[in-house]
Amino acid sequence: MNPANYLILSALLFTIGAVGVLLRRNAIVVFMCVELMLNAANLTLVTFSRINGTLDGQIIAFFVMVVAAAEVVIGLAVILTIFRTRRSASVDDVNLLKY
Amino acid sequence: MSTVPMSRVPTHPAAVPMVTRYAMPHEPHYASATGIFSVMWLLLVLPLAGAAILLLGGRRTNRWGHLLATAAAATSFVVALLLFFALLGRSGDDRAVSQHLFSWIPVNSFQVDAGLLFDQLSALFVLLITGVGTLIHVYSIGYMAHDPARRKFFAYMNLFLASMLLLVLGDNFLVLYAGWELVGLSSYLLIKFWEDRPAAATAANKAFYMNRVGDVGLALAVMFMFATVGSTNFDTVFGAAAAGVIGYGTLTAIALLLLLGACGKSGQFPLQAWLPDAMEGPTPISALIHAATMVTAGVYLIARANPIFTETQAARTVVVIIGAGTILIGCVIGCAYDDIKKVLAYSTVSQIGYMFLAVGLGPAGYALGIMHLLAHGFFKAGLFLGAGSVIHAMNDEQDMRKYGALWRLMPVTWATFGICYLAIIGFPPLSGFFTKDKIIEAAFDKGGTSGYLLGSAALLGAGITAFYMTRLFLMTFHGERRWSDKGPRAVHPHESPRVMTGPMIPLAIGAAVAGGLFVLGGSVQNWLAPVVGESAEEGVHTMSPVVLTALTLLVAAGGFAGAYLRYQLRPVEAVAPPDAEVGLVTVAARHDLYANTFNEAVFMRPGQYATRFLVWLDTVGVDGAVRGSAAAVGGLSGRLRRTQTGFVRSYALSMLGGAVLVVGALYLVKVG
Amino acid sequence: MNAAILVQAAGEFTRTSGGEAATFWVLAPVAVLAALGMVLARSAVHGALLLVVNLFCLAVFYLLQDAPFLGFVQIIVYTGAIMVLFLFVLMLVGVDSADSLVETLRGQRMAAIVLGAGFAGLLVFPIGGVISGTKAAGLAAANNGGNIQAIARLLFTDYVFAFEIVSALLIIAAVGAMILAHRERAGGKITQKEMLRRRFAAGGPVTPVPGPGVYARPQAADVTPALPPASDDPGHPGDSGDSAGGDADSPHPVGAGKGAAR
Amino acid sequence: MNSFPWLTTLLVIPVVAAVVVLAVPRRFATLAKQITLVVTLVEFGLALLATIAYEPSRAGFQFAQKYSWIRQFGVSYSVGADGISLVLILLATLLVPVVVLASWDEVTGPAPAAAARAARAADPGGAAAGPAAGVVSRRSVPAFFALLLVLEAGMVGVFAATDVFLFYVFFEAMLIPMYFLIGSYGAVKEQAQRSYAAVKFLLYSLFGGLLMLAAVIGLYVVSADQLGTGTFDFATLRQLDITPGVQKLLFLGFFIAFAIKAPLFPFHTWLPDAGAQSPTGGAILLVGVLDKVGTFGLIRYCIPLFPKASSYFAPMVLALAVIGIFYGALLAIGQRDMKRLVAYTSLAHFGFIAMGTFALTSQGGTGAVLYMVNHGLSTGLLFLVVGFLVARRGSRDVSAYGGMARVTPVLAGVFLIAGLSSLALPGLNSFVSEFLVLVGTFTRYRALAIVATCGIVLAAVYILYLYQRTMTGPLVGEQARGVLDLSLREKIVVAPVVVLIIALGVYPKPLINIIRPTVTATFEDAGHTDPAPTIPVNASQAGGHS
Repeated sequence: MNPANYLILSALLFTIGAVGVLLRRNAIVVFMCVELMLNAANLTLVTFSRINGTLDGQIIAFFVMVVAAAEVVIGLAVILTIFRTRRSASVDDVNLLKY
Repeated sequence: MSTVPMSRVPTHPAAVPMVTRYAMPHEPHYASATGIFSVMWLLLVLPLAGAAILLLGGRRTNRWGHLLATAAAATSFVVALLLFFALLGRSGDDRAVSQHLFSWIPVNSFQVDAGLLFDQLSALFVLLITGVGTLIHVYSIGYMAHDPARRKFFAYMNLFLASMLLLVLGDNFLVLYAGWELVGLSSYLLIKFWEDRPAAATAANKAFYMNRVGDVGLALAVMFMFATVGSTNFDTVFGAAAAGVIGYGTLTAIALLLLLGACGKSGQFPLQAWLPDAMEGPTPISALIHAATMVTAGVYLIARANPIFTETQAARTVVVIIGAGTILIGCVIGCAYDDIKKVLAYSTVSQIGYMFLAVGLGPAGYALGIMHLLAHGFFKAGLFLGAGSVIHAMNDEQDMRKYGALWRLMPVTWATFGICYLAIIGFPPLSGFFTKDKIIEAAFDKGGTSGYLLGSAALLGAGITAFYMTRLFLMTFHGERRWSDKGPRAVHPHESPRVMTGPMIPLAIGAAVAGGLFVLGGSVQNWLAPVVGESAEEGVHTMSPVVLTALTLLVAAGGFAGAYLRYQLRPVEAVAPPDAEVGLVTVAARHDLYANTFNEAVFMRPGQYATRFLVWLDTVGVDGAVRGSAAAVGGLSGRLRRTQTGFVRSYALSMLGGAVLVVGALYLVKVG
Repeated sequence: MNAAILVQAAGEFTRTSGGEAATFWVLAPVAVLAALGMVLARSAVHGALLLVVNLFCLAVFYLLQDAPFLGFVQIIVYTGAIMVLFLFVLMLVGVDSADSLVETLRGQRMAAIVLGAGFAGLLVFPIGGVISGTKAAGLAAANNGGNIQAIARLLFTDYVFAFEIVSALLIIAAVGAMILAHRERAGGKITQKEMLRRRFAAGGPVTPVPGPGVYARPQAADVTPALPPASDDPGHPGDSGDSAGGDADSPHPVGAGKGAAR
Repeated sequence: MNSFPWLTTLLVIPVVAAVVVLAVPRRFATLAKQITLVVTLVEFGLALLATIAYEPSRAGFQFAQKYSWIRQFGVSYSVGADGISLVLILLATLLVPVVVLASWDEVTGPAPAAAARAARAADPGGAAAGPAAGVVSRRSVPAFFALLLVLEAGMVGVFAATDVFLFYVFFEAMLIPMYFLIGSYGAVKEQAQRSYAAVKFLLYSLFGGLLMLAAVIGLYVVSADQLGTGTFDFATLRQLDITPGVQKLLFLGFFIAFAIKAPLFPFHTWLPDAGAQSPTGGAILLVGVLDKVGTFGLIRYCIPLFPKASSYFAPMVLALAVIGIFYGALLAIGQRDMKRLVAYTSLAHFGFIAMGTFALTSQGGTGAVLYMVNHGLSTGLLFLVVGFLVARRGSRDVSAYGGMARVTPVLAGVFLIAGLSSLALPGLNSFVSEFLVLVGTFTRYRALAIVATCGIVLAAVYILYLYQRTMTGPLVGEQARGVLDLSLREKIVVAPVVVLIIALGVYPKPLINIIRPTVTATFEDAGHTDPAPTIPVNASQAGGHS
């Protein structure tokens, strides 16, 4: 099967994730969309790994997963902290840093 | 435009002397200074050192400063005499000695040396300057005895002498120009000597400005010379001019620019307005600078540059027109003033007009102009010193209408002043008679309508001169006394101390006999011939000299008679009649023929408006553009700032936009 | 070992091209739909579950593409650990707070969709055009001796520094999360005694409040026992001593609002 | 002698000294001053020795040193001196000790006794002087002198650099100390205007500098195209054959930077602000030396690097220069603030310098370089004297003065000498240079030179009008009676400058001999030869038309 299909799929998923980040206000959902984008990227990495016949893509995808895990941990902690102080998980409510 | 590679120009100018290869009618040949002439530089350095010591020495030199300055001037005079006699001892063709001091401005083809030239022309000037200068120094010892800043005064006087000597001794036009401007500086310093008087400061500035206008002309003339012949040395320039290799247009341009310089320095139309104002300076200064020496520098310049003027009829025509015009302007205004120094100042203006007229006549007149200049140096200095003596006696009153009947009280002043007065109106056989008469004669001899016109102007000037000088003399020394030795404005006129009257006597003697000596056997004319060329051929007379002399005397007598009738036989009002009661001409003359009004209206006011406008333009226009663009950037960034809403999703949107652009660009690049 | 057999089985299954295509064409729409659903779902919990579906699909794709290690890590770490973490935080934050989907930023939704479409178009069409004919080199050679072994070999040789750094990163992240989530205690540690004193001093119900749906009665054993009336309020003769002073609503059952609403 | 690293030594000494001075605690301020004075004097002595060691007749850069700096881009630390840069280094190192001595008490205000005297003599604004004195005392003295030293190093570096990139680095580095000198040590009572002036100065200069950077990079690219490897080495870049179109663009990049720096009309509006708000010492170095970097750049970089473009743009530059001469003069006449006035006179002088440079004759060029030195001296002295006046009376407004010559005759005398030098009186230094500029221009652009010559009348007007308003007439202000004349320290400050002004007017040959060969070579290499006299005087040189 043509591996390009995976790439196209991952492009679609990535775009959906990106649009989701732009559309959703719930910080946790935004986060999930980011995860989706990361995974889309991972899919391309794996696909490229297969296309090229080397395992480096998979290794990098693995690293991405680890970093994503770290990111989720920190990100969720941040969301929690914000939620505690502001009683809201909407990213639109956190807009003091402006102008 | 042809070019020469610069590298071919010798690095050391002294190593390769300028060789001029023209067959010239009178090729300048300057012997290098040896023997006694090797001390030529002392002429300059003595007064300069005097000035430096006095200025740097400060209060320590207060007690003996004036003596040192006078001694410096006198020593300089002695040196000048020695050099003069040494010059006499040389043969007629070999009387031009130059001394190369050092290389001043050597830049490739532009080589200017600091060099001095002592020839027949400069010798006469050096003698006049140091001689009259020394006398005036002596006089000032008395005149400035009570001035707290006397030391500075003498320092400036010495500086002036040095500058003036540099002017007449320079062997190229740039050194002459240096002297020219330094003379202007000294004059500025001396005019504003009493600088807490605003009028004095203003007058000094005015003098400097107008002189500067003239200086522009001189500077441009020097540049023209360099651009044309590649040198500013007298010998090269004159050689080229005399050889006729310089185009007529260029030559005329140079001559006219020189003339502009001369007009500025000599107070000739249209730059005459500063000279009367300059009378704000102490009277000895008026005598030294504004009568005897500095203002005659213009005449010197034209006489010095005679090879140029000889070749250009057009420029000479302008010179004579200016000369003749200035004679009349000076005379007419001189009749209207009651301020004794202003009358003398305008008299100076008009007398220098005579000299310009003379030198403008070409080879026929150069020597005549110089002769009149020398005679004028004597009698005008005498007149000013006499005036100073009177002013001194009258508690600094300068209004002649407040004088009267002083002759008994101030006999020496009266006598010396009288001789000088007679000399200026051309009373035979005093000096003015000979020199002025010659000029009038030469003017008529020019021939044609222009000759008649110029001659008539000069003749008329002689008459008016007689009128206003007689008026001055009578109002001052004769008639009723219009002052009081009692009351609040009491004055106690008295003869001046001997240190002041002393210098007046030799000047009076000079005024009396100089003219005769000069003319006798054409001594000055012959002396100057190697420099300014042979005088006019005898014989081509428009009018018989005898008739003309008689005519001149008659006209002068008429002027005298008019003044005598008006100011001796009828009482003089102590207050000048108001403008409404006098004629239009008098009103105009009282206003300097509206020269100041004209200058103010045409130069000063528009200048002020231009200045104000430019200041406005600079702040609002040029700087406004800068600040405007700054404000625009500021405003724009203020707007752009608003896009930072704080909403993460907006930022993410723009990131996506950026990603789209990047991918699009990559795509385009790959495809393209 | 079970895992090894599973890996082998997955490998065998995916070797056949036809099988791979079938799996792909079944799961790809599922993945896309799940992703779309996650973005569009009002409830965050639904979104999270849809994401799990999506991630499962991806895990299968990894397996399909000779990356069994990644595929299982995906399932274990992502769908297992991370998504649980998500749900956990969702519970903390409040499950039933359904997101309002009304857009507040003007033009945001339109711009996002247009840009997204543009971005997808830019990504899809060039890729389709450029690499439509690409043949995969395949990982048979690289995976010789086992995918996990091969990855391990790389990880501990070429990528060992990156590996170490990433592990440090993980630890830092863990510590960071602890610091972020930690709330500084105001004052000293509160002992049990102190806690009890406070509860009584506050004057509220001393026992734990009943769970939702419990219709509390004053007679009930698990309800705050009657206390001496804190006030001489005559308004509640029948409920005397039912509540602490001032708490006028306390006679109603806890969670009564909910019950009443039903 | 020539193997000694003169330029590097001159560069390093002030930097080291700056660090030392900065380390001096504030309560030992006098020590900081003394160190600075000694170091700057040593620096001047070294510069003088270097000048003696310099051989004017030898072509090319002397005392040259070259070490690779950023190898990847062909940037090197390379320094060297030719006639043009040497005299400017000499000027810079001369003015710095003068400035140090002149600024002795400026940062802290005068010593207590003198302060009390000044307070008594001060304007009705004496009330304002009190808090102002408090403001002054918060300024760090060692930092001020350290800034001066850093500035000196920058100035030496910018003139000594023979690597275009290094030149750019120094060009920008000089801005930093100057920015702080204006912003932190400027006019005491005018916080807002001071900051405004400092920022304006910085932004203007940065703008120009960035344009120049672009052109410098452009040069690198061109050299990489032609030579294979890019270089910033000036001597190598001179040999490039750049196409006219590219030359024009690169020329403009350099020219605008230099025109802002110099400044030429219409890029000048930062100068009056900066000049007025600077401390006296800062103003002297700013106008006396820093601005010379602009005019120096014109003759050192614009003409040799872009010969065709400089011929092409010469008429336009000359037009700007002549406009500047009149514009600066007229604006100077219209100013009421003395420091602004002096700044505007500089605009006129920079017009002359630019004119001499772009007349592309050896006289004009030599005159222009000499003018740079002379202008540094004369305007430096003018700023000094104005600074003395302001320090005495606390006002820069001309109308606050009048009749000062009576109470401060020596100050008035020095003022007059400075002014006369500024208006180019023969016998004083500026005359030689101004006349050379004019005569050099005249041989090629006659009409322009004639117009420019008329500017000397305006020069007389602005100087003497200023002198008249401040020094002559009745004394203005009762408290002016108590103003003291120049102190011994101040006399020592002005004395060397006055002596040089007179000496260089009478005998400029030593300087001309250093400058002339370099300028001549610069123009000849760029293909500009002097126009010959229209009438060949010396028959042996050309055929002769007679």
